Parts: sequence; C-alpha cells; structure tokens
Amino acid sequence: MSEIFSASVIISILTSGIRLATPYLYAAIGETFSQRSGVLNLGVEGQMLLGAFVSFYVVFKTENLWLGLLSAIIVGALMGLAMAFVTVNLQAEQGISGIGFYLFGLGMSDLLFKMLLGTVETVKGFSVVPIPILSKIPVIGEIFFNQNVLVYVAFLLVPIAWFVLNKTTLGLNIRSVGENPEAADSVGVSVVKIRYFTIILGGILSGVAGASMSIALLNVFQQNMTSGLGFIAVALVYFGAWRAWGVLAGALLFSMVQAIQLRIQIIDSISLSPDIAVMMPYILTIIVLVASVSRVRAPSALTKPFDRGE
Amino acid sequence: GSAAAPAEEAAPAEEMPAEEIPAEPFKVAIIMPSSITDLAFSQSMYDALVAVQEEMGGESAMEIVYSEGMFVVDDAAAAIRDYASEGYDLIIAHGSQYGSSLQEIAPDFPTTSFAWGTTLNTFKDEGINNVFAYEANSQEGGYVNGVMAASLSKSGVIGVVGPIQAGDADLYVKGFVAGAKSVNPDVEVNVNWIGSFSDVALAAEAANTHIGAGADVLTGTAQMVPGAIGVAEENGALWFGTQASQTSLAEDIVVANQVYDWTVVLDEMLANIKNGVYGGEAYTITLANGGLVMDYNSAFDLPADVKAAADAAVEGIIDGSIEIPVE
Amino acid sequence: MSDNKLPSGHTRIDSLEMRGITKRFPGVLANNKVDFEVHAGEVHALLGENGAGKSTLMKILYGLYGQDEGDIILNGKKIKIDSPTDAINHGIGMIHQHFMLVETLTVAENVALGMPSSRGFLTDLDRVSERILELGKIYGLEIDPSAYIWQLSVGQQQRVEIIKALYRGAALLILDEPTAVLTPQEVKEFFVIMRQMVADGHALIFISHKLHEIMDICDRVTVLRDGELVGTKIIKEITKSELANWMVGREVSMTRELVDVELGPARLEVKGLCADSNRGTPAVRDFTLNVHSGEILGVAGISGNGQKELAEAITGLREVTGGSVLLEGEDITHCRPGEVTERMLSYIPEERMRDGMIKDFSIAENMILREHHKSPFAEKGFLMLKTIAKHSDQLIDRFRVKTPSRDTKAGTLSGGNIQKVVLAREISRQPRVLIAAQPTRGLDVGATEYVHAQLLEQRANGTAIMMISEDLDEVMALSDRIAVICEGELIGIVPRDEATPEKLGLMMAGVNPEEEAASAAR
Amino acid sequence: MRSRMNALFDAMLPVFATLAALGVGMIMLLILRVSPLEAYGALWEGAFGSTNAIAETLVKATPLLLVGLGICIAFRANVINIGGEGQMIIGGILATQVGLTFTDAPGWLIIILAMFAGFLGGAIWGGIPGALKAYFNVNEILSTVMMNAIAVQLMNFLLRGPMIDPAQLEKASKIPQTARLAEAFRLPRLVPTRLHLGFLIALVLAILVYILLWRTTLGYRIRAVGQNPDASRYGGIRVRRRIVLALFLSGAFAGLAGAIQVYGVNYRMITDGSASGFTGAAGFNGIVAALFGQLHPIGTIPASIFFGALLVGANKMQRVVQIPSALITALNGLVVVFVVSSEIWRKKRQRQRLALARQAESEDDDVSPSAPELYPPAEEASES
Ligand SMILES: Nc1ncnc2c1ncn2[C@@H]1O[C@H](COP(=O)(O)OP(=O)(O)OP(=O)(O)O)[C@@H](O)[C@H]1O
Ligand SMILES: Nc1ncnc2c1ncn2[C@@H]1O[C@H](COP(=O)(O)OP(=O)(O)OP(=O)(O)O)[C@@H](O)[C@H]1O
Ligand SMILES: [Mg+2]
Ligand SMILES: [Mg+2]
Repeated sequence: MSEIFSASVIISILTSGIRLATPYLYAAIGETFSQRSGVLNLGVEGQMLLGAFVSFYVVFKTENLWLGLLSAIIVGALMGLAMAFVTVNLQAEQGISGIGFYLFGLGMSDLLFKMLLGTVETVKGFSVVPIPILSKIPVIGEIFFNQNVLVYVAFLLVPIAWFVLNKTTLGLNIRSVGENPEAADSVGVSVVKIRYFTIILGGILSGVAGASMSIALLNVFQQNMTSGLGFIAVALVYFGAWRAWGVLAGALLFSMVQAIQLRIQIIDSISLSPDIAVMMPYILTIIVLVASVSRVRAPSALTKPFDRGE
Repeated sequence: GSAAAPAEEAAPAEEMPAEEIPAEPFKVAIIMPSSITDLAFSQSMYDALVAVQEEMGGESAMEIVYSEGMFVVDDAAAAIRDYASEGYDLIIAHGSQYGSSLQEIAPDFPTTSFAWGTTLNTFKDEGINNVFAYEANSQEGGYVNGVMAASLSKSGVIGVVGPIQAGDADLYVKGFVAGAKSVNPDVEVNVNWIGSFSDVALAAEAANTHIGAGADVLTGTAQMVPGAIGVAEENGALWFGTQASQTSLAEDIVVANQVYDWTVVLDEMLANIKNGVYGGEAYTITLANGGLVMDYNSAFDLPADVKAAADAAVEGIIDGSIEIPVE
Repeated sequence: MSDNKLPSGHTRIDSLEMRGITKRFPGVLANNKVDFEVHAGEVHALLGENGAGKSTLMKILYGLYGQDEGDIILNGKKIKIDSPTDAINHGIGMIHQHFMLVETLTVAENVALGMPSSRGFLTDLDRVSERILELGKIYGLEIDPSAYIWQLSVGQQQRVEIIKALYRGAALLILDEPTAVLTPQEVKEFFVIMRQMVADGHALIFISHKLHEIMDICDRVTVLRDGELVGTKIIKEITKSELANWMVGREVSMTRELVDVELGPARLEVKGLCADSNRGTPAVRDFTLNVHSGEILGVAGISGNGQKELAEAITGLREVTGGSVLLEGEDITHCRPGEVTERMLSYIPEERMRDGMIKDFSIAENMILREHHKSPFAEKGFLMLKTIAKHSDQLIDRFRVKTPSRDTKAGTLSGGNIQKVVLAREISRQPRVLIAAQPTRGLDVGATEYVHAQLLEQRANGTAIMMISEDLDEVMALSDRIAVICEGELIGIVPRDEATPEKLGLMMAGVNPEEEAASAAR
Repeated sequence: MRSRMNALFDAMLPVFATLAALGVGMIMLLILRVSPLEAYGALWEGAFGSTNAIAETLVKATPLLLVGLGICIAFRANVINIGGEGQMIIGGILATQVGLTFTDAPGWLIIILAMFAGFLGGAIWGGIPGALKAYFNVNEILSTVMMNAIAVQLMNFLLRGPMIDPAQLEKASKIPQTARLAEAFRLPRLVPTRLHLGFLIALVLAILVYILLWRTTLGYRIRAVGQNPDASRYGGIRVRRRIVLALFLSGAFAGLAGAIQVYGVNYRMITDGSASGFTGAAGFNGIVAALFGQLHPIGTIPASIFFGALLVGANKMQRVVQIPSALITALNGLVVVFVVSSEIWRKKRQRQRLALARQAESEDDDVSPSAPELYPPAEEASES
C-alpha cells in the first residue's frame, strides 16, 4: 500500500496526468470560448479526429511537424466555419448539428485513413523539450518542464484564455453575447461575428487537441483514437463552470485520477476489478463537483440561436 | 414463415458445386467488429481470406464481401441474415458477440454455412448443423512471448496492456504470464485493463505507467495498442505483439509477434463445405497446426539463447509437454 | 459645418422621417403605413394604448426589426437601417422598454460594451467607471459601477440604461418608457437631463403612458392606435384630457373616489421580518405591519429599498432570516410558495416578465399558472382544456388584453399587455390577500383606470391589499394607509388624509418627521 | 388546399435535405469509384425495399423512439439528457436479471416485470444526475456523460463475473455475456420478421407522452419549469422535484429501450467493451430523432423511423457496394447536419404564412394560427 506514496510513483502519476490532460485542455478551452458566447459545440470529437488524422498524414508525408500542426489548425478552422454557418446563420439546433459534425469527423477521418494510409503507421512527433534550468529542479522539473511543446502550449493557454475572457474587450463581447445576445446586439456588438470567432477558435483548438495526440503524445493514428475524449472535454467545461482555471482543475483532476487508476491496477496489494478501477475518474469527477457546491449558472443564451425575433 | 423464401433461394447454390465446378465463384461474406485495416483481430481474418482467394485462383473462384465496423450486434445480425438470403455460401461472423445472432439465423438457412469465432461452440447441441466455430489458442503464442519477455527483461518487471479482461485477450495474457513465470517465477508481470478497445491515449498512458513501475518489456493486445508501442519505443522498452505483426510500427523494439493465420481454418471449412458438410465442426488455430505463427523481427538482434528458449517452448507446446493453465 | 455638431461631437440630426412604415407579425399588423417625424431640438412624444405599436415602430428605427414597407429619411436622405450598428453609426440611440442589460456583468462592463476602449483591445473599466460616476454626479443618477446588474433593483437598472445612453451621447435618442420605473423625484431630474439635451440640439423621442409627463416635457405628440397613425399635434395646442380622449377614443376619468369600506380583521401580519438581498446583505430589517381586510396599504419607497425582498419573503419566494408572517392568523413564515398560494395569497411581482409569467407559454397557459392543478382547470391530474380556454377568453375580454388569440405566446405581447395577463390572473382568483408591486407600471391610461377600479373592487370585497409602488400619486390616490420603507426598515405608517408628498418624500429618504418632532421636543 | 400543400412541403423538407446531403455524398462515392445510383438504390432497398426491410427499419426505430420520448420530456424541462446510453445499459441489465432469475414464471409476467425493471433501472440512472442537478447544481451534461462511462464499466464487470453465462465459465474464451433468455420470455413478433411487440409499445407510449406533456398538470409543470423556473416557483411548482422527475422519466424511457432491446432483439446481454455494441448508439441517436421530431412525441415517431431507415439502409449500402463503413458514418453525419439546417426554412415559411394569413382574412374571426403546423404543438391545439 505504501507503494503508491513513493516519490517515484507520485512523479510518474503526475507526469502521466499532465500528458493525459493536454488534449482535454485544448479541446475544453476551445469549447469554453464557444460556450461563453452561447454555442454548445458537441462536434469537438469529430474535429479532434480530423485534426489528428490530417496533421498525422502531413507529418507522415513531409516529416515537417509545424506543417502538420498548421494543417490541423486549418482543418479545425474549416470544421468550425461550417459549424458556425449552420448554427449561427441557419440557426440550427446546436446539440444535433454538433452530433452531426461529430459523426462526419469520425467517419471522414477513418475514411481518409483507409484511403491514404491503409494501415497503422507511426511518425516521429514532437519530442520532449526540457526547459533549460527549470527542468533541472528536482521533482517539479521532471513533472512539468520535461514535456513536448504542445504540452507547454496547452497549459499556457489557460492563463491566456482567462486573460482574453476577462481583461479584453473581445472577452467582454464574448461574455455578453453568451449571456444576453439581444443586449449585446442592441449596442452594436455583432453577435454573428463573435460567435463565428469563438466557434472557429473552438474548431482550431480541437484540431490542435487531435494533433497533440497524433503527432506529439502518441505519434500514431488509429480510427476513432479519441474514443470519447472530446465528449469528456465538453463535460469538463461544465466542471470548470466556464472558467479557464476551472477547466484546468477539471482536466487535471480527471487525468490524475485516470493515472492513479492505471497505477492502482498494477499494485499487487490492491485487488480491484479492472472495470471498477476504470470507473474511478468518472465517479470522482462527479463527487468533487457535488462537494464543491457551485452556484454558477450556465451562460444564459447557451444553445439558443440568436434571432432578433421578427 | 419468413425463412421459407430465402431458404429456397439459397437452394441452387447448394447444388451447383456438385454439378459444374467453376461456373459460379464460391461466395464468402465476413462480418467483423472493427475494420479490415486494424492491424489486429479483424485484419487477421480478412487477410487470410484474401490469401485463400489467391490460392483458389482469384475473384473468379471466390468472391469476398465484408461488413466492417459492425460493433452493433443488432446490425451484424441484419447483415448476416441479408447475406444469407442473398445466397452466400459461407458467412463468417468474426466476433464472439455474434453468436446469439447465428443461433437465431442459421436454422432458417440450412444449406448455408456459417462460421463463428472465436469460440468452440457450433450449436450442435441445440440441433443446429450449419455453424462452424473457430478459435485461436492465443495463450500458446502468449506463452512463447512470455518466455522471451522474462528472459530479456533486466529489471524483472514486465507490463501488459489489455482492453477488457475477456475472450481472446484474456487467453493471450494468461498464456503470457504463465510463460514469463516459467522462466523466472519471481518476474513481476503487471497487467492493465484499460476498459476500451479504442482508447489509444489511455493505452499509451498504461504503457507509461508500466515504464514508471520499472517495466522494460511490454506487450499488449487489440487495436488500441499502437499508442503503447510508441511509448515503449520512446523509452527503449521491448515489445511483443499478437494477432498481427506489429513490427512495422517500431522496428527497433518489436521482438516477436504471434500472428494469426486463419488460412488453416478456412481451408478445412471450405473442404467440408465442398463435401456437403455445412457446419458442426470446431477448429482451433494452434502453433501445432500452423495457424499460430511466431513471427520474429529480423531487425531485432535476439540473443541465441532466448531464441532457443522460445523454440523450446514452441516445441513443448506442440508436443504437449507444456500445458498452459487457462482455467 | 461646425454648427452641425453636438457638444458630444456627434453630427446633429436635423430631421428624421419615417414614411409609410408597415410591420407585420404573425397574426398582428403592428404598424400600418405609419408616418412619423422628429427634428433636432424637440422632444416628440409617441403615445398610444398598450399594443398600439409604439415599441415596434421605434425598434424599426433602431434597426432591431426590418420594416415590411416604408422608408426612413435622415436629413433629407433615404437611409437603410439594418442593425443597431447602423443606427448607432447614424447617431441614433435607444433606451429600451425591456432593459438591454447583461445581468452577469457589472454596471461598468455594461456601459463599456460595444464602445471602443481607450486601451485598445484591453478593457478600460477604470476609466468607464470614473465617467459613470461623473455622469452620475452631473445628472443625479448615482450608481455603483462595480455592482452586478442582477444585484440591482429595476429602478437602478433603469439608471444604468440612461447612463449607457448618456455615455454614448447619441444625436437622436429614443426613450421607450424610461420613466415607468422612476420615482417622481427621479423623473424630475431626468427631465432636467432631457431639457439639457434638447437645448444642446439633440432630438428626443419619448414614450410614456403618463400624460402629465408628456404635457410637461414634450413639444409634439404623435398618437398611434391599433398600429395606425391617428395624428400628430403640438402639445401647447391640446389639454391633458383632450389628449387622453384622443388616444383612447373615449372619456377617461382621471380621479377616483375611495368609498368607505368597513375595516376587517388583520389578514396579513408581518412581525419583525428579516430577509437578505441577492447579494446576501440584509435587505428587510425587523419589518412589522398588518394589513386588514378591506384596506389598501400602500408601501412607498425609493426603488431598491427592500420592497421586492419584503414581498418575496412574505410570499415564500425568499428565505426568511428572522421574524414571522401570519396569514389569517396562520403562520406561513417558512411555507413554500405553493403553500402560500394555496392560502389564497396573490402576488403581482414587479418583474412580471421574469418572475410572473412564462414567455413561451400561451396566454391561456399563463392564465392558470396559479391554479393549474385545481378544479375546474384540472381534474384528476388532467388539464381541462375547454375550461381553461373559456377562462382565459373571459379574462382577455375583461382586462382587454390585446392579442390575436389566447394561444398566442405571452412573450410576444406588448409590454402593457403582458402586465394585464398577470394582473388578470392574480386578481381574478379572488384572493384573501393581494400583494401588488407596481401594479400599473407601463399600463396605458385606460388600463390604469381599469386596474385601479379592480383593486378598489377587491378592497370592497374585503381583500387585504398591500400595494407596493414608487408612484406617489398612485399611492396617495388609492391607499387607506401608507407605509414608508427605507433601506429595508419601516420608517412609519401614515394615514391617507395625513399624507403629503413632502412628508412621504422625507420619510422615503429615511427621516420620520414625527420622531424628529418628538426628539426635538425632548 | 394551399395549406395542405404547405404542410406537405414541410413534411418533405427533411427528405429534401437528406437528398441534398446524399448529393454531397455522391462526390465521395464517385471518388471511391462507386456508382451512386447503385449505392443509393441499395440504401432504399435496405430500408424500404421489402417487408423484411421495413421490419428491420422499424426494429431499428424502436429504441430511437423510446429514447427520443424521454428526450422530449427532458428537453421540455430544459435538461439535456446525454445519458441515454448508460440508461439503456442499466435498463437492459436489470431486465435481463429478471429473466434469468425467475425462470419458471409465465412468459407474460416476466415480460411485464422485465419491462418494469428496465424502466426502473433507466429511471435510477437518470434520476441520479437529476438529483445532482437539482440539489447540488451539478450540470447534467457532465454527470450524464460520466454516468455513461460508469454504466459501461459496470456492464463489463457484471457480464464478466456475476452475470456471466454459466456455460461460458466452462470455456476458455469466456465470452462476456449472460445466458440466453428462455423462449417464452421473448417479446412476441408482429409479422413473420424480426419486428416485435416493442415497436407497438413505443407507439403507444408516444401517445401517452403526448398526453402527459400537454394534457396533464404534471406535463404543464415540467414544461413550466423548463421555460422559466423562477416563474414556476412563483406559481407554486416545486422546481427541483420536477427537474429530478424529468430526468427520472427520461432515463426510464431509455431504460425501457434497453429492456426491449434485450427481450425483443438480442435475448441476452453481450458486451464488446463499449456502450454502442449493445445500444447501437440509440442513446445518442434518440436525441437526434427527438430534435428532428420538434421535441414532440408524435413528431418523434416519423423522425425515428426516418433515422432507423437511414441506419439500416446505410448498412445495406455498405454490403452491396462494399465501401468502408467510415463513409457511412460520415454520410450519416452529413444527413444530420443538412436536415437540422433545413429547419430554418420551415420556420421562416411558417412565419410568413402566419403574417399573410392574418392579412388576408383579417375579417375572419377564427384567428387560431394552428393550421399550418405539421404536428400542432398542443398549446395551439388546446381549443379542441
Ligand atoms: N416579436 C413579436 N412577435 C410577434 N408579435 C409582436 C412582436 N412584438 C410585438 N408584437 C405585437 O405587435 C403589437 C404592437 O406591439 P408593441 O410592443 O409595439 O406595442 P406598444 O405600443 O409598445 O405597447 P406598450 O405600451 O404595451 O409597450 C402587439 O400586438 C404585439 O403583440
Ligand atoms: N419557504 C421557504 N423559505 C426559504 N427558502 C425556501 C422556501 N421555499 C423554497 N426555498 C428555497 O428556494 C429554493 C428553491 O425552492 P423550491 O421550492 O423551488 O424547491 P423544490 O422544488 O420545492 O425542492 P424540494 O421539494 O426538494 O424542497 C431552494 O433553495 C429552497 O430551499
Ligand atoms: Mg412598448
Ligand atoms: Mg422546497
């Protein structure tokens, strides 16, 4: 039992947790932006899969990681653009169109995979870049400053997202559009433009979330490789109560428990059915939320298409 | 009621091979849970079918159609029934979850052959005579892999990444553990079941967990393992594959794979069908019958004594001197 | 060129014309070939009964709705206004009847929203806050820039709307019932601002149902009826009662006699009641009073002094932190709202749109919100649709709710008609106790008259009525006794014949003249 | 007459949208060198081409409809139930347990008990997120997503151990599945196809849900709470209980779908480790069906048949033209997006018609605007 508390175990759990949290962070921060502006994007998983495949394929062909990343960004942006057109201009129900985009991304990424690659391949992805000095700090250095670039960027996104949402006029516009689009509209804030912006941003970040898996953390592409991760990312936005820091807390909690769960399975002294162990992150996430009785309400206009009501 | 019509349709197909041999190609349909390119379970059967087809003389002799991604049991049932009513000669339900559906459908098409894997149950006891069954003794290759893994491990810790603890995967892991222990009873084999066949990221993190726990040799089964192989490669740990050859994913570290070669099973089935036996037989691919093949990575410099130990294990399994406990 | 500019830097709008404007909604012809015109340096009133189409016409001008027919002509040139942004770019501003505020943002953020920031892409809330305080001082509109909108009372929110408009300094400002939620004192101050703006060369469009305000501040008045233009007149050439008759199309009596009703037992007893505001600060402090059968007790006070919390604490909608409430002798302090309703207490909440009705429900469904589970509207858990339909038709008829049908969604009704629905529902159930917050706010003269008559009829039937109002005229006209509330405390209760606006005004500021006198004597 | 045409156009709108989506799919097919004509012919054939095809379509539609009915209830209370998958699983498990426990009871009794058990299982699995939302402010999207994952693992656990078919215990491969239900316990078939009684049950329930939502006080309350909780509280409605109840009922319908899937189709529970192996993703697709049906129980009937047809037909298409199943998934996604996007035209036309109708017959006293709506939401039909 003491095994689980040894320093090396804790270090390995924390590093695992941080790696696992990375795709969640990208996707959930992107989703936070779109939800803050009043748009529920359930298509995250589809965007992730397409981003993951396209970036993988570009890297496979060109061996240029940055080109791969760029292509994930472009694909994510295009998916976002389509989603924006459908939910903003055509005022389609956000939940269903999101599921539609999910199915499209799921199928399309697999189809392209079959047509262009045909079988599972690997690439040389982003490698670990120890941050000078910081990575030398005992324990902490190993956990936090010994990761690949996309991991660092994911964590940097959190303060950036907080800053943009709370300190800039853009953030003010986003928040007001998500709470009361009529009011925002009445003072000349373009609800359409803001939502286009956040949905496309969400698409881009989802695409990068996929890329972070296929060309940085795992360096492979396999059909449906995200297997529900995108939906968890959406859930984490609710966990984080639409705050960047809350999303970070949720992503870390979920991933850490995931890492602990994997570790517990291999500790001889604990004999827990693996199925029960796998449940742990899900159960604990709920329990933490129950214990932390939050009074935060969702953005009032979430899922409501904006229409001047003529 | 509904069974009558399709059965009649299927009837001519039955008589045909007896009269004039090559006029109509032999029609095979396969239903499988994941995709034909999964580098694992589904692909192993599809590749075998294609191999048999070539052997028989190409598309004019044998026609293959497939339904992939049939993870929904209910959809698979519809597919099976549909293929049967379209007069396919052999319908392979390549997934243990499809058994119930076969039990339903097979009696309605008495002159169509069905095959169900992986299991040994042909429903003969239920009075159904047109279902073949096939299984892989994956514990055998698992054992051989285990022997090599324990011999190669310097740390004495080995990690296993599995989907859910059942069926083929469970057998493989049991064999693997037994093999490892046979070499070194003190070896620590840590097993992680990640609860999913598709979560590549979690499989990778399970591998990381093993590495963190000191493992220097890893193995795993099912289609989500590529993530784990990547982690093994990054950390210089060795990898043992199963179901299909995974060498292409990491040429430096994959030591060996247990490869399923279902052609043995297919050949026997086809022979039986030709003789008018539509089912009732169960086949197992084993090291002995060549259905399980140990595939060594030529790029990996396997120490001769380890190779010898592996060969000895194969021998032992084939001649029965090694018995692998699988409860 | 320079004489074209306003002090704020905007170009003057010398004249603005709307010609032949037609606007259709499902089932409603809201505007039918309406002509309207306003020019710089005037206050032009837009008058009409509830649902006449005033707000619609103005929303077209502000770019919120597109007209089906007709043109807008600015300084002689035909222009297109497709969105509020277009309107704002043309120098048109609007204060909306239903506030356009983001509840979860602060006052400063709401004011800053949509405006360029002095710090580029960063917000400059400090500056905005300073400017808000400055404007507040100049115009007597004090407000805490860092307060969240949801923490503010309706009156305070109205101030934010006004500050928003002032901050933007539009050349033409549309004011859709801005005074409905202001106290007389605040209205006076607001008029000072309006006069100042007119003198500076602004053009103002002013919508109000209070005729004396229109007589007071406006230069011209345009009257709409049923979406059609009745005409435009110069205020100086018309009297108040002429105006009323012209608008309604019939005689309207403006004063009301209070017949004597025998005072019954105390039906509602409030003893040392305490409750907190949404912010969590004490809002009602040790409040004690009784309301008797057959009386109207007016509760006067400046908006945001605990009236809303008092009403909600009594009706079970807000947690009571101390004291008790008795209804006909029975303790209802910690009863759920439903239990309070069961005991035949009716409540007309101040924010009817949010608290008192369901926008996406039909009028008929809204009419049974209180009694939906009871006979005759429900039997054995099933809704009696025919009865419900008949009931709502009756109420629509009686309260003259202007609507295409009882199946119309309540949210699409005009502001005044939404209120009528709530009033009709609450009054028609013959309550034992009626709490009415701002019962005539936003109602046209005819409707106000009708509601007053209804309240008096209830009083005559023996209902104990607590009427919360900021409109001193209304309070003094209808109440038997007047309780004054300030910062959640009861300052004093004045019988109707001893009440004067001055005295009440003092008390509303927290000073009790009698106590003052007593302590002076000592 | 014209209104009849309009209603027809509105009803056809999803069909037009589907055709447009299939048009886009045509490009993909051509890239894969497959004749679109043959492919789409097969799709139609698979969905409606024969009695058997129609039956398969309806079998597929049954769980969609049931889940969709639950979604109608939940959405009306403004709660989004993403937990259909988990609720189906738990419903299926409890129902199966009934059939495995009481092997001697008469068939009809077991079927009734099992349906009830499924109902209850789903209700509990939905009620938990409901209670968490109402009393702890835990967002239901989060909790239902998590509950899905928990249900899958619970199923894996039970089917691998406590509930495993005893026959499997003797075998090496140990397929994680329960024993088969006795023949007598199976839902009766309707025509000599796989179509079973479950479809009729779902149809009847659709009508009952319609009545619940628009003809009862309970439905009134659920809808009120969904539209405006503040005003509902004011109206004496116990808001939190209604929220729990809405998710409870919503889960119950999904649970029933699970039970019916077991008793009408699979006759046992098997796991492949994922939820959709058992549910066929009906827990998600039911949401789509309900939303296509305008969140109206009656509208959900054609919507789920439409969806069932699409799913069944697409599988057939894959078989006939041998394209990767991935294309089918992508195509389904496109159809969903196109159909949901086409809604705006229906709404626009409806608005226009109402405006015009008013103008044309301003004398006419009958101003009820209900006529053009395809499935009149009952608010508008309340004069009947
Ligand atoms: N968005 C809308 N949808 C449908 N009908 C509407 C809409 N807005 C207004 N109406 C209808 O148009 C008519 C005019 O409404 P409007 O709000 O312009 O009246 P108003 O003159 O401002 O009344 P009030 O004094 O009560 O505010 C009303 O019958 C109303 O029901
Ligand atoms: N009389 C009351 N005094 C104080 N707080 C109250 C009162 N009635 C309700 N509340 C509070 O208002 C909130 C919502 O209450 P509401 O009555 O809508 O809940 P509910 O649906 O009745 O839930 P439950 O039936 O579980 O109590 C809760 O926080 C509740 O504690
Ligand atoms: Mg108005
Ligand atoms: Mg309560």
